[in-house]
Amino acid sequence: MGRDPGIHRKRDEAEGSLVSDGTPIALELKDVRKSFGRTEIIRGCSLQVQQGERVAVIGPNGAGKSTLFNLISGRFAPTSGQVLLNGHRIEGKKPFEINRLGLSRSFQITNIFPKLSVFENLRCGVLWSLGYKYTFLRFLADLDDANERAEQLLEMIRLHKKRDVLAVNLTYAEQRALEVGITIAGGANVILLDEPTAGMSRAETRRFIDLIKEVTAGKTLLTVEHDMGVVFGLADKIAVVVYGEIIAYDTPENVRANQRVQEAYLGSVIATQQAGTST
Amino acid sequence: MEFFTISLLNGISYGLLLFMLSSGLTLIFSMMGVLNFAHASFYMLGAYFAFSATQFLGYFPALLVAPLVVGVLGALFEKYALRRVHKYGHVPELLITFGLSFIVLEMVQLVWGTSSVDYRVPALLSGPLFTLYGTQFPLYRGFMMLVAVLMLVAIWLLLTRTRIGLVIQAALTHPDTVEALGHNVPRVFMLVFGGGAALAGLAGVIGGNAFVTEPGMAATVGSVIFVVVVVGGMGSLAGAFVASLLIGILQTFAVGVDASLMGALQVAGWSITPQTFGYALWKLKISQIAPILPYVFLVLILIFRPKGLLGTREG
Amino acid sequence: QKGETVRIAFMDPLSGPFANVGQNQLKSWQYIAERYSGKNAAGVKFEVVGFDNKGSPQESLNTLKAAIDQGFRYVTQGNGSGAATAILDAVAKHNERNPGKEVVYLNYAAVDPALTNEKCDYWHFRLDADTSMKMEALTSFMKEQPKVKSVFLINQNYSHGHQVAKYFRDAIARKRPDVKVVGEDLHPIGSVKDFAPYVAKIKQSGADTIVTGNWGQDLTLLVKALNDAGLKIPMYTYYAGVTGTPTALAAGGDSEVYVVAYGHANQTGEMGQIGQEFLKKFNDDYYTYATYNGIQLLSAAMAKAKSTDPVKVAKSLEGLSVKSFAGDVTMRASDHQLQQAMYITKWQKAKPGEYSVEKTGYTFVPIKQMDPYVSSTPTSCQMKRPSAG
Amino acid sequence: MARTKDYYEFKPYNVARWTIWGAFALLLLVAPLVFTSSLGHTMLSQMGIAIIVCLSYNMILGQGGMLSFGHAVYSGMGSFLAIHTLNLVSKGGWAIPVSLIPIVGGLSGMLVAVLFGYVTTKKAATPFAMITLGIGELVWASSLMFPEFFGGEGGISSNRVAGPKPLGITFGPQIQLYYLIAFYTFVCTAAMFAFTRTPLGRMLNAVRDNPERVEFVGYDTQKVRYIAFILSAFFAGISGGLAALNFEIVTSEVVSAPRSGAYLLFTFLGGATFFFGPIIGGVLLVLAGVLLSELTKAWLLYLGLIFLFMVMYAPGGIASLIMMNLRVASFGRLKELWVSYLALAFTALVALLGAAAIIEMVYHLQLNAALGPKLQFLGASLDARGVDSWFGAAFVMLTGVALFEVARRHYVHQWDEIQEFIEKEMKRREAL
Amino acid sequence: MLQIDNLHAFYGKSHVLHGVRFEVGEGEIVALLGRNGSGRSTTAKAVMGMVECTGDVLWKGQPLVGRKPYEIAHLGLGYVPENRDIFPRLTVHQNLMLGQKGARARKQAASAGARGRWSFDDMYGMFPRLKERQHTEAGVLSGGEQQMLTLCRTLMGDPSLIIIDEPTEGLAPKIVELVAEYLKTLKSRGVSVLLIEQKLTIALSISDRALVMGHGSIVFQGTPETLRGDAYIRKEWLEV
Ligand SMILES: Nc1ncnc2c1ncn2[C@@H]1O[C@H](COP(=O)(O)OP(=O)(O)OP(=O)(O)O)[C@@H](O)[C@H]1O
Ligand SMILES: Nc1ncnc2c1ncn2[C@@H]1O[C@H](COP(=O)(O)OP(=O)(O)OP(=O)(O)O)[C@@H](O)[C@H]1O
Ligand SMILES: CC(C)C[C@H](N)C(=O)O
Ligand SMILES: [Mg+2]
Ligand SMILES: [Mg+2]
Repeated sequence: MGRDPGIHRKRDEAEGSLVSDGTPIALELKDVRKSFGRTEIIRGCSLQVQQGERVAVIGPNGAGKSTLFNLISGRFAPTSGQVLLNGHRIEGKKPFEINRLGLSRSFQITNIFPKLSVFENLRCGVLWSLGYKYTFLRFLADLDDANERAEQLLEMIRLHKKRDVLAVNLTYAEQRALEVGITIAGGANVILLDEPTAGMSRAETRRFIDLIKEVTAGKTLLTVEHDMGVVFGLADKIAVVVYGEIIAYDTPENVRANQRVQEAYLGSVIATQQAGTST
Repeated sequence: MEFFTISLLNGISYGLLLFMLSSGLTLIFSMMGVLNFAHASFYMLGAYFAFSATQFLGYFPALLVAPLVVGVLGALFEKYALRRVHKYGHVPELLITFGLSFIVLEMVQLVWGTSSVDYRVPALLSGPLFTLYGTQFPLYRGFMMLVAVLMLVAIWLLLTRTRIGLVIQAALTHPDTVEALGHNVPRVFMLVFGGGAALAGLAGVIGGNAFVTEPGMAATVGSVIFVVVVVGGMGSLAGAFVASLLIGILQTFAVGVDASLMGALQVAGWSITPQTFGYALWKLKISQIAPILPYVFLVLILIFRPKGLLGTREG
Repeated sequence: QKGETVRIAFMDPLSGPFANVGQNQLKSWQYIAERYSGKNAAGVKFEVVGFDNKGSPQESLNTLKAAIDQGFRYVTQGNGSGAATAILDAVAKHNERNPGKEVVYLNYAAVDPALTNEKCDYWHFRLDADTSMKMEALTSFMKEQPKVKSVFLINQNYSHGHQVAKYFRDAIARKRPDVKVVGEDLHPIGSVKDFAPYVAKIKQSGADTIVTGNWGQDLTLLVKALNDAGLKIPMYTYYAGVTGTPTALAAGGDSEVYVVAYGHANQTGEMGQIGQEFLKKFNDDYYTYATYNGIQLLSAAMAKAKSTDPVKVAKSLEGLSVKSFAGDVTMRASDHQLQQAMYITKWQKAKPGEYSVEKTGYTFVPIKQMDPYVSSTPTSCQMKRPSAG
Repeated sequence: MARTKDYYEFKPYNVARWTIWGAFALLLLVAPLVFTSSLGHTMLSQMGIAIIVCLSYNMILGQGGMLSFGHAVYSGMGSFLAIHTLNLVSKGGWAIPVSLIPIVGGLSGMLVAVLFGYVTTKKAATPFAMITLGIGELVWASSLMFPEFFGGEGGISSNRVAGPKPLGITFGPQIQLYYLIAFYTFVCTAAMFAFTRTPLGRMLNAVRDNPERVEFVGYDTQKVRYIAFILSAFFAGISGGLAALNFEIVTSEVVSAPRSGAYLLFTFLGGATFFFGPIIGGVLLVLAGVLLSELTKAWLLYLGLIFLFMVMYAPGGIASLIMMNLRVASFGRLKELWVSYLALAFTALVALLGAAAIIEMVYHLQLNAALGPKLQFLGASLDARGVDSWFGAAFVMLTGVALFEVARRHYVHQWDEIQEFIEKEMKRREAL
Repeated sequence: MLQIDNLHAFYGKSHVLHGVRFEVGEGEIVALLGRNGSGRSTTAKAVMGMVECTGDVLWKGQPLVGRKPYEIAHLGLGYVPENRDIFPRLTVHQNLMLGQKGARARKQAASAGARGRWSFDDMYGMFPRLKERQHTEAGVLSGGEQQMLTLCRTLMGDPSLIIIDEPTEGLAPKIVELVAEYLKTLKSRGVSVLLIEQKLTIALSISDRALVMGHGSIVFQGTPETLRGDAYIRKEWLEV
């Protein structure tokens, strides 16, 4: 059950294109830039993601993928440019405001509530979206919908056996799963995952990708990945970020064929193999 | 002009004294993340040790011996107590220093009694340094300023010319990794804590006779030195220095300002009488709140610039 | 009554920052009690037991409860008007709610005038002179000092400091209208580390005299700062004689300090003897002379009442006069404020034979003694006396 | 020992929970019948008050991770406003029943928190701690500077026998007041416990653990902290109001830094990681304040030492010690330990006895040397100048320490073995 | 150089390594493979003295068990932890500075015959990206940059043997290649490498020998070729 982001909609801020080929645009970046001090890290990114699309963001280390996510999700404010979520400008808003508008993200470096149990972690993710806000006049135990949803999530991320274990005591892979669990808990319909499978073994990765597919069905998904197998298996479209710019944004096939992408990122493996040594 | 010059001198010298008191705390606070509530107790110990040492050795040897002894005590405390609670986080660290401050206080009273001791400025350093507009500037104050500046330089060199600072900051978050890179982390921590305590001890040697050496002396400087460290910005020695001077000067000049809100309002045409609601507040003069201005300053700084004057991060 | 033991609960800080004062005063009480046990008008024995109230009003209430539980019917306290108010109030309520178990409170040092004015209570008896009385004495002395022309008032910013300033202005306006107050400062209590700025301000004001009610380190630091700056002007004080302060004063060098009090260190006769013996026994100065008056008054009242019952003793204490070390003293019935002689003493190097205060080589020499009427002030007290008595 | 902190939670509506609350209520009811002296009654009253304030402090410290150095501001302002209200009542101005005065205190504490909390809770961690330190110092300093409101040194006094007296309850006798306090203690404890199980209570935990992530699940961390801070101040204010009724005098010490420090220390000593820890802390606060100082002049030294050792060896406070043993008990192995505990207690007592005798002699020499070298210590008479006494005390202490060490080694061994067993057992159960 | 025999390691009460035994020779690259949780990282930590362990670890004949990590580091062992333990609040450059050993340790190493092999410039030359970011706080570096930094930081200590735990984790394919190249350079400069890896292809392409670990002990030792050829071992111990 997703929730209606329209509840929080502020009319006066709504602007921009809603439709390109019939499907509404869930997320749009317009010439977004970000500098830290004097270095410009994001150098004019524009991007349109349609509702229900899965987009993989790839690019070399330090290209600015995580930074881009941070800009979208409100961790940082862009230096200039616009970010639109379902047609509403969200740049410069606080993370919680953006979350309430229906966007949720996970982190590259695990970011959970270490001293709460797995179940509590998930329930924390659920509460706001079910409208419980800051209430202190109702017992958690009586919030049947929240509890039910948290239990469901437990099953989904396959941690039901660890329901009452403190998150800090989970293994790394379990923590990663929990990280994603918290992210999807609020029922946001735009989801950003930053290297969700980092640190997992092949097999775990495979299982995990299936899980992600399952839990994000019908939602808009952006994910940063280095594992090309995963990327090509998961994504409808791929955005290639190099040095703060999106140099390509296309279907996997086209991206694979793209010359610049080859040079900047993918092809290197093949290239170096041909060239032999390259010190 | 006369008042201004003398106040400025007073302000600077008081500021330097504050710096002397808080430099060790800054060192420990910024590098180890420990809010050392016993810092003022080390200051007190310094004064008492100096008092006793002066009787046997004379003042100048005491100037060396007392801080050393305090430093060793600090290092031992780090080694046998503080280190054990480090893993539990900041609050237990803070509480254990709290406990220590009680113990030091009681010990001091046991050894030296409950009233003040007769610890005097040595004859060599008493008397005026110069006279300005008929007001003497005491030689001892000059000496105090000199020592404070020397302290600043010494710590500065230590931090910039050695990697101790880096080792500690890194060890705060990743002690194992730092050790694996070949640094003896526990020893560095011990040295820093001991060093910080020694600095407090030195301040005690110098402050003890400039002011009064008595069991209450720790409590009186206790919280204001935190203000200096926080206002300056955690992790910033230069910040502490600037903050000390600023607070010193601010406070000194505030004593001279007899303006009040009532005055301001009356100028604006409001009449305030003893019957007006909140009269006590309106009639309060700036000079009356001078000594608590640092706290006002602290609250304002944290609200508007939580990094502190020269700090780089919050908390 | 003869041979009975009267137990007095002493409640003052015995630990913490003011422990030195409390400890000394407890010893003073115990010493005097022992000295006059059996050898007094009523022939009773006295026993003084210390309770640590840590200087806190709330803790005082606990110690009071503890003392009453243990059967004490006489309590004494002095350090701090806050605790005094609390005890006065609690004793009043206790006596009202527990008839037959009345308690008498001897206040030997808390000097807030309110305690014998608007807050006065039948069960409370003050042995010290209050702030207004001391100021009467002090200004009477200053009246005769032609040097005094412009005064700077520096005080701690709390009720005692406020009162000192207020009573000084009142009294001096009556006695020496020509004296000008050229500056006044109130500073937070106990939090000034450096008095140099205040000294600069005093100097700038052109004052030739300082009047201060400061005590503890607020006083010693002020004196030190004055010496450091070379500003040698006379200072009129209340509390230069309190434990620790003389030592600090001595370390600061020569300065002209006057103290107003109801006693002094260079007494002759029995009082001088007590001082010497106390010094020998405890290696400490005896300066809480009110303990002497307290025991004398109690025993006289007991003799008069022929009983140690607090209700009777309280009644006979009213208006009672006894011989003290400085003439007769009277417990004024209207407000239970002891009327006694006052002294002005001056801080100076001790000559041979003079009492070296805290072994500093300095002493407070009496330069003026004033009869009780000089310092007597009117009271606004409307004493409610128990109907039975 | 530290690793055994495990997740602990009351299961909803279980028998244990009813039993515990029932027992708590019963304890509150019968306590004054057991301790009947008037000192006993005041102390019990004060314990109730301290329990509320420590629990309220733990709402922000333990549950919200906010280290405050100025909690006394809120309880203290509650006290002041409550006593002013009480005075109005006794002047016949207002007709509020005395039993509701604590609520007035609570609302006042809350109001002050609305004001100050707005600035303090904008920040977390150290900046938060430092702002509270600053505000605490400011309020404390002001409390002496504005005698009009704070009553100067003498404070504000009042008489609690005032206003309407339903059923002839005047609250004059301490016992009546005690039951009022006990009632409030029970209700406030229940309310604060309930708070931990509400959405806001849970989010407060989340904010403590990882404020950043909280922002990404839709919550404004500042607001969470702010509301919790205000609620905590409400309970602090109630306790302040009760204190005003209990003492019938309020002086500036109630807003002082040492008071705030005491709340922090004792909450921690009781155990900040468990809900019931501060209850223990509150009880100890009163015991230490009233009784310890009666027993010995060296009480501050003992207090300092207790803190030092507690922080070093049981950083979870007394509550964590209890919980660890309960865990052992729930695996049915506590009974093996009681001999060890007896041995530990006995040897510790011996060591303590020796050490205390030495400490007392030192204090005696320093403070009361003039009263002669003899002093009474627990019925024995010691000679502070005599070699015998020193030798004897040292001997007792050293024997105690040595035996304690033997007992401790044995105990640690046993304890480790049991913990190992428990871990295995838990793995096994998990696998089932 | 490094000889390990009968090594057992524990996390508290849990017994993780059960008698590990292998050697690393001078100038050799040895790959240590295995599934998640098989105990490879623990082996590395045990060698560095960072976990409780028993058994024999000999380094140039000296026993290491029971020594403190910094002492072990002084003897010339370097360790690159798996979880990118960069020091987040120090700049990149300061991170590298911490890689250098203290003056006394350097003197000690010099007298033992070691020469400084690596300088800041070498590091910046190797990863120009780091040079660009050298005055940035390391905490804000991208994941991959942090990985490079950890590697370089350890090299600054001039180790004779470097233990690298999953160096290619989170690195883009291009950088992975680069790292592989650099490991070879290390070897050519006479540094031995114990490489803990997940990515079989890379590990096998650069290593001289491969070890496979399973359930806390070594279950295979041999050349990369044998391992490639040994379908059973691969299936049983490496794939899932
Ligand atoms: N707060 C910041 N201040 C300064 N520089 C920053 C900050 N955050 C990120 N950067 C810089 O921005 C660049 C991009 O970082 P980002 O984390 O977005 O990379 P990435 O594409 O996610 O790489 P990776 O795949 O390695 O995670 C890096 O060089 C990093 O150092
Ligand atoms: N700090 C710890 N406390 C308890 N057990 C641990 C700890 N660290 C690791 N373990 C356990 O030790 C075993 C070996 O872990 P290790 O990290 O050595 O594996 P690895 O082979 O490096 O796997 P990975 O691919 O996950 O890095 C695992 O079962 C793990 O659960
Ligand atoms: C020094 C401290 C008590 C806390 C520190 N600023 C931190 O949160 O990391
Ligand atoms: Mg990234
Ligand atoms: Mg590993």
